[in-house]
Amino acid sequence: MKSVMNLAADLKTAIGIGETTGPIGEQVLSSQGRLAALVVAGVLAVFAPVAQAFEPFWLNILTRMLVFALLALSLDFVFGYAGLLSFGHAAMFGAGGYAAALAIREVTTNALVVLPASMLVGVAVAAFIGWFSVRAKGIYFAMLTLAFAQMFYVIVFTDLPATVLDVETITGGDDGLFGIPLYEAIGIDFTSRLLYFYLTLVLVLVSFAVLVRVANSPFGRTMQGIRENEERMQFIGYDVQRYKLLAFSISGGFAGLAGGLYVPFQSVAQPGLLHWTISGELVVMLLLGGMGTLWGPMLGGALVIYLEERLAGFATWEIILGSVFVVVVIFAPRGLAGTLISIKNDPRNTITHVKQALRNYVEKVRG
Amino acid sequence: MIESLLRATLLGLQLGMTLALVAAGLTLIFGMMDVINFAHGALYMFGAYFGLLVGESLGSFWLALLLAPLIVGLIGAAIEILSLRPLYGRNPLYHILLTFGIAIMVQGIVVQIWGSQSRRIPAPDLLTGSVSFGPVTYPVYWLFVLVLSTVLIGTIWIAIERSDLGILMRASAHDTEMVDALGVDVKKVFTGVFVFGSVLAAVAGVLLGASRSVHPGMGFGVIIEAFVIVVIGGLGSFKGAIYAALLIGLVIAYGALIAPALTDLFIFTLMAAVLIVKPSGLFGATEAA
Amino acid sequence: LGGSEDTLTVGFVLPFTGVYSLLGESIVNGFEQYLDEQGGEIGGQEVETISRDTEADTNAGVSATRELLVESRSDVLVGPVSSAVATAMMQTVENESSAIWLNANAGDYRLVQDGCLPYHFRTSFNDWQTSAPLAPWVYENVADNVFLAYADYAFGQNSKRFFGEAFEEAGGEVVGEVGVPLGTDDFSPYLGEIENSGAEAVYSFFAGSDAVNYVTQFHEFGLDRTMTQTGSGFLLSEDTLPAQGQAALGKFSLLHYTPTDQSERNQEFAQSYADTHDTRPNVYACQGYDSAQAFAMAIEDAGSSDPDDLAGSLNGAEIDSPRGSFRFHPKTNDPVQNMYVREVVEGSDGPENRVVDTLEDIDLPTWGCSID
Amino acid sequence: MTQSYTTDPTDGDAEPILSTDDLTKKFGTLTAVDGVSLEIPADRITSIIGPNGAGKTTLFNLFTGKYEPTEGRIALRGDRIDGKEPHHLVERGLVRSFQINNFFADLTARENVRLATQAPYTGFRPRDFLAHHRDLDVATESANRILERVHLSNVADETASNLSYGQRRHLEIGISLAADPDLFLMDEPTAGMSPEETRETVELVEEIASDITLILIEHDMHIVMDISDQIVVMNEGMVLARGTPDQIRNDERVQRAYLGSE
Amino acid sequence: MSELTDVGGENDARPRSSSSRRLTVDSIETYYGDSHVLFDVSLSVGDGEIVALVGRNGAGKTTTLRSIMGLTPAKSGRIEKDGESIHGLDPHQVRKRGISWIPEERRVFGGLTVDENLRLAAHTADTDQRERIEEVYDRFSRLDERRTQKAGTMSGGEQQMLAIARALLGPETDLLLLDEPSEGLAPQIVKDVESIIRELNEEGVTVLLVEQNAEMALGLADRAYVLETGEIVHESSADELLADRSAMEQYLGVQ
Ligand SMILES: Nc1ncnc2c1ncn2[C@@H]1O[C@H](COP(=O)(O)OP(=O)(O)OP(=O)(O)O)[C@@H](O)[C@H]1O
Ligand SMILES: Nc1ncnc2c1ncn2[C@@H]1O[C@H](COP(=O)(O)OP(=O)(O)OP(=O)(O)O)[C@@H](O)[C@H]1O
Ligand SMILES: [Mg+2]
Ligand SMILES: [Mg+2]
Repeated sequence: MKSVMNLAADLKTAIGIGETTGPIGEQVLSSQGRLAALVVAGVLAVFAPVAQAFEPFWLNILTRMLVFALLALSLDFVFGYAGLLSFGHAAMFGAGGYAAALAIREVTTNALVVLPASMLVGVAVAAFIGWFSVRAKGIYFAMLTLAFAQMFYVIVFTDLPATVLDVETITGGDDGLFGIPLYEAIGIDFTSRLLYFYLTLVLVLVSFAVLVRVANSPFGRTMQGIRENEERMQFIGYDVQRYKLLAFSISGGFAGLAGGLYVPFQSVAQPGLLHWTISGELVVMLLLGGMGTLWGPMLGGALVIYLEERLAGFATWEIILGSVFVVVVIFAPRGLAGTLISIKNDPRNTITHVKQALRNYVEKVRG
Repeated sequence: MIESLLRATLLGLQLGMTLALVAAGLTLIFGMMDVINFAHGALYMFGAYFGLLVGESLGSFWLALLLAPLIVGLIGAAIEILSLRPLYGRNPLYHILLTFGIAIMVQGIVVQIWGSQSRRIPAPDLLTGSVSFGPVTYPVYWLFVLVLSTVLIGTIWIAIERSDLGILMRASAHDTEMVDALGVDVKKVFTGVFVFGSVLAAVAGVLLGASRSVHPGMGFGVIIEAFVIVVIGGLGSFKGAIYAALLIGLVIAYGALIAPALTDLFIFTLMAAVLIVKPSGLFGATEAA
Repeated sequence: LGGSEDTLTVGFVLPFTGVYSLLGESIVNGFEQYLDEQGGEIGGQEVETISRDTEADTNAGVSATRELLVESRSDVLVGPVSSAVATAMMQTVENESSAIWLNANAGDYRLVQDGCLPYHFRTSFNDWQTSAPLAPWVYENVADNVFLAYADYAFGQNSKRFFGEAFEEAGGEVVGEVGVPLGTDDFSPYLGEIENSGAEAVYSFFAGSDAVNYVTQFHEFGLDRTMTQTGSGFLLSEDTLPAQGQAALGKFSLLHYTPTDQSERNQEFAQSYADTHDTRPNVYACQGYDSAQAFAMAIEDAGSSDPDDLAGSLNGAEIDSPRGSFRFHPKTNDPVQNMYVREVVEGSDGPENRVVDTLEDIDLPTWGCSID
Repeated sequence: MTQSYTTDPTDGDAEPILSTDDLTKKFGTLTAVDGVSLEIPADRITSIIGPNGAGKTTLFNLFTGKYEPTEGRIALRGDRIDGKEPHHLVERGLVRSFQINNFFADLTARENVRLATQAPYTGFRPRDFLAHHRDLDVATESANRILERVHLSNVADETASNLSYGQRRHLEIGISLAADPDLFLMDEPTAGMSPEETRETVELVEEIASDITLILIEHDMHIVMDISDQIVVMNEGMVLARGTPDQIRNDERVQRAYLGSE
Repeated sequence: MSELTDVGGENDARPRSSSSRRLTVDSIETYYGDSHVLFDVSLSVGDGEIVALVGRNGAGKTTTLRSIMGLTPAKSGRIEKDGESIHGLDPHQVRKRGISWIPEERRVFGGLTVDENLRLAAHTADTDQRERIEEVYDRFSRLDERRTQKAGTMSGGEQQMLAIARALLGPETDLLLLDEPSEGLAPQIVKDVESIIRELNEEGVTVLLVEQNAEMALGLADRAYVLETGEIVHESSADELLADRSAMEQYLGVQ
């Protein structure tokens, strides 16, 4: 029980965040890391027209991967980095998505208007949920966020707003809102798949840069302190609840942005966006990618989407996906990020590490 | 109106007691081992499917009720020893990823073996038909489920309250290492508790598998409800889980009378309200242990 | 990959995992059975099939559709099962305009009303067909008043509305209704409401595990003694009957296909299906089979795989189906077909549907759509 | 029943910085703190002693806002503070230190302290989100000053978990000092320490006390008698006696209840 | 190397013969993860002795006890109880060999009542312990008064009593490992604890006592070891160490 009460506090020891990003005192994302991020973005940008020419479908997968990378990033900022175990991020994602759908339908397709609106709605929903939840700790916080997210889900699914306001439909109920067109902005028409991909890529990159920056700011440092030791931060003089609420809202904004990018791309906003399974899947992406590193979960998000996309044709894909999770958690507990870093730091000993992990496993099972 | 209320109350109690069977294991496993077991729903589903297998191949509901939980208990032991044991002492979040993975796998396995069609365990002839209390007709089998699960829960409750077992569980939740140093083989106890929880979930699976459909979505369907119960009751509290299960059972049953579409909204609002007022659930241990 | 000159590519956009996977598989089985009958070729061209899982999830469905159209360059889409997925697919199919779409199950009438897409052909049914035509029959043969119980989502709501309107139009009375959330396990509170209404009959729309739970509990709570259960065919279909067992006996439902139908065309189809799959075909298999027939007919008639040509050929065309021949409505591309009232009776191996009445010459609404 | 002596240390020129009035805290049926009325003189060291379970820690928890009093009032320089949240109290100059290991084990000593010195300089303005945390020079400078004060300058860049036991205690005190307190509460700062580290800590405590008010809970009588200006003896939630070390040493009831008759 | 001469020098302080040794720890090396904490630590406790293990903070005293209990198993070396190896056993198996551990900070089960704490400890015995529990209550009257109080709400001294009482129940105990029993206790209670340890020893329980309060520990003990950064640097009779002011100052910082 005790350890769940302060899950956040021992994230570091258990997950070895300290080892994946260096001690927490260090910079989130070294200059080397920045370079790597730019290179990845550059490669994607160059690859896109090639994909467009030969395998246009790749653009679809890539765009979806990017959107979920952004969503995983937004969650990692509060969950891995600030230690607030949100199990309700689907609410902000969905709210941003629905906001975009409604705005596009009723107001404008201008991305410069709609996307900020999605973000704002994400912030508002997060602030609402956060207001009631930040006082709870650990798993109870998780459960509160889950509860609120499910309430939003039911509200959208049953189209409660329409019933209350006595209009025919607002959220479209279980069907959702469909036929949502793509954006245009500053004279560019993003209905081309390639341009939409670039739009997404740029926004994901900018979001990443912003969140890395915030993580390294005094605010970010404070959040880390709260993750490590909330009570102590209080007695140092920080208004801990306010910081948590703010971090949660910031994260909600980016989740809302992800929703705003996703819905027009898919052309539908449907209640499933808010369902707890999305939140659950997000947590899986985080753990798989390597919590607290910001970039690891982005990889995790992209990978899970890729796997789902590619394995979906197999009858046994659930078994495969499930086994991947199980194997990762037992043998590579620090996720992709941790594994990549240990390979980078010590490429020659990779085999030894693998053997060691297997031996440890057998030993533990024997007891 | 009275009839509807009576019927809803009966359903709520029955639902509550069967949910309690699922939630009890979940809360005990969490309380002792710090494991947030997403695979618990999968074990419940396995219970139903093995019940189906035994029931159809041996033609006896009673054998199904006996054997399926045993099989699931073995599976539970395998899960605990092979996958959870290497993770103890690590952050409990890993258990979420692990058991989430297991739950997905189990769902895949069930579809592979049994397909995705809805099925039902044949209820025993002895318990078919219905009885009437005044204007209310109620199936005998449902009453049987109510009685049996109440008896089971009651027995377990008494056992936990009376015996050292309950003390042991609460102590392990608090300080596993110390319990070990007092001479208790905590590893065995952990395996035992996990198996026990699996067996209870499987019993619920078999019992309900004969009154509602058995299908591959049932595992994920029950798990959130069970979590809600465990959280409302207070993580790790057996007593809390039982009260909360009854509460949720009644909310579902009465909710169906008032606004069926909003039942989930009621449930989650209830949970949020409880947590806002009592941040560690109705009977949860507060931080000052 | 698909799309090359001398092969035809069929893209299945269907659920292969989750609760609807049986439906997806059956549709594929039906489709492939027809292909086998044709030696794997249509119009002299080889046929390649590609399956993408929709998991009955809208987003997955949209992605799958896009992948089949863009990456696999399918000449025809077959699917989906769920109307929500179909609704979400419309935009993509319209944007790409690269293939015709044989809707092998999704029955929501709004696909016609809102979409009215010339590429969209229903080889299955629409939700009006499986509800409204039953109403006058029930009024004449069963009861003067009914209670409506339905799964509370678009399809269920549409069905109960169509039935209710038609029933009142026929002169009957609707005494009450109750919407039940999808995935409900325990119907007893709703059954109480149904019983208390005192209606002579109930019309219900439930499917899958809901149908199993509803029908068995209807029986267990003794409602059979006082009222007659009727419903759309999915309430009592081949995939739910084994689990419903004795509880299903004596209940009436309406559908466009019944595997036990004695027509020669159907016996042939059913026999050859049973030979390969060891089981009787269900309605989904028939819909898959007819999708293949429709595709073959279009290719042969149009002589190309251009979607506009194919659509032109199919519009108004007639298909010789095991369910009895049907044709695509010239304004909506919905199937104009016979509907069968069936009753569940004890068969050679368990309860089965037996046709008790055939409703012919049903005039379909067009909901303002006018394709031609 | 409180024993007060004519030479009450609060009678002097010092204004009371903290005062309580009939302060009571109940846990269910148990009254942990029972009607305590106290005045803590400014710029002095006050020690609270008493048998285990007397209510000393509970009193601290009331002062620092961890618990709300069941009855009674607490005032800091005349302003009521009961029921205020900890961070408000810190802003008003009241801090507490913790048992060992209540710092940020993976940060360096400097970062640990800077986290605390940065608090008054950060808020919710844009640059608090976008500037680099190391660029907050004021915070770094005052962190360095504090490290100096607690004799940790030479290990400023060591990670806290690598510090020796005594150094950790110093760091812990340094973090609290970073908030620039007027009133500093310390609960058993030398518990479990070896004699040598106890001595170092006591020295540090005395140094700090030069310009702030200190309240100490301590079981080690040598230390208590040595450094306190005032001693408050608690028993069963109540104040049994209050006075200078000499007065307390000679008080019979204190002998009986706490020191054990020799 | 002056420390080493210390160790070898005091022959008369060595335990009498290996057959009467309750506990033998022979050159163990212990790690927490990668960090090496105990270096070649050897010590022994004779039947019926009270042996003190003293040293500065972080010297490794607690770790030594944890290694004996199997909580933090030693990587190498030998640990024997009554001539039989207990190295590599799990803590619960070690407990069944008659070794009881009273940890730093007591670690009573705060959420359980006093009675439940005791019942839990008694639970693993092969024999019926109801009478033993009553005996324990007779000895610790403070606990008797508080049978139904939650242990977490008791004061430090009472919790210490409970921790000792708990160690006496369950499988028969003949070796008690005590870790800083005086920490955080009021002076009077320290005296109570002292006399309990003495009584127990007179009843035949062998004691290995870890203390910061060197004066108390050495006053109680027959022999003493001094641990410094993971190594044994001194071994002698307790009185001798207590009398040797320079050693006291050098090793323990006592002035
Ligand atoms: N959260 C709580 N719930 C219930 N009882 C409590 C709580 N906190 C303290 N108590 C009780 O209040 C009384 C006073 O405890 P407190 O911790 O203040 O004593 P103390 O004087 O600090 O003792 P020690 O010197 O042993 O630390 C004790 O009997 C304790 O058990
Ligand atoms: N769980 C742990 N992980 C890593 N290092 C540890 C752990 N516990 C103790 N250590 C380190 O091992 C060394 C020995 O610690 P130990 O607790 O045995 O000392 P001790 O002599 O009991 O000290 P004290 O008198 O303070 O209790 C110390 O340097 C300590 O920092
Ligand atoms: Mg205290
Ligand atoms: Mg120690």
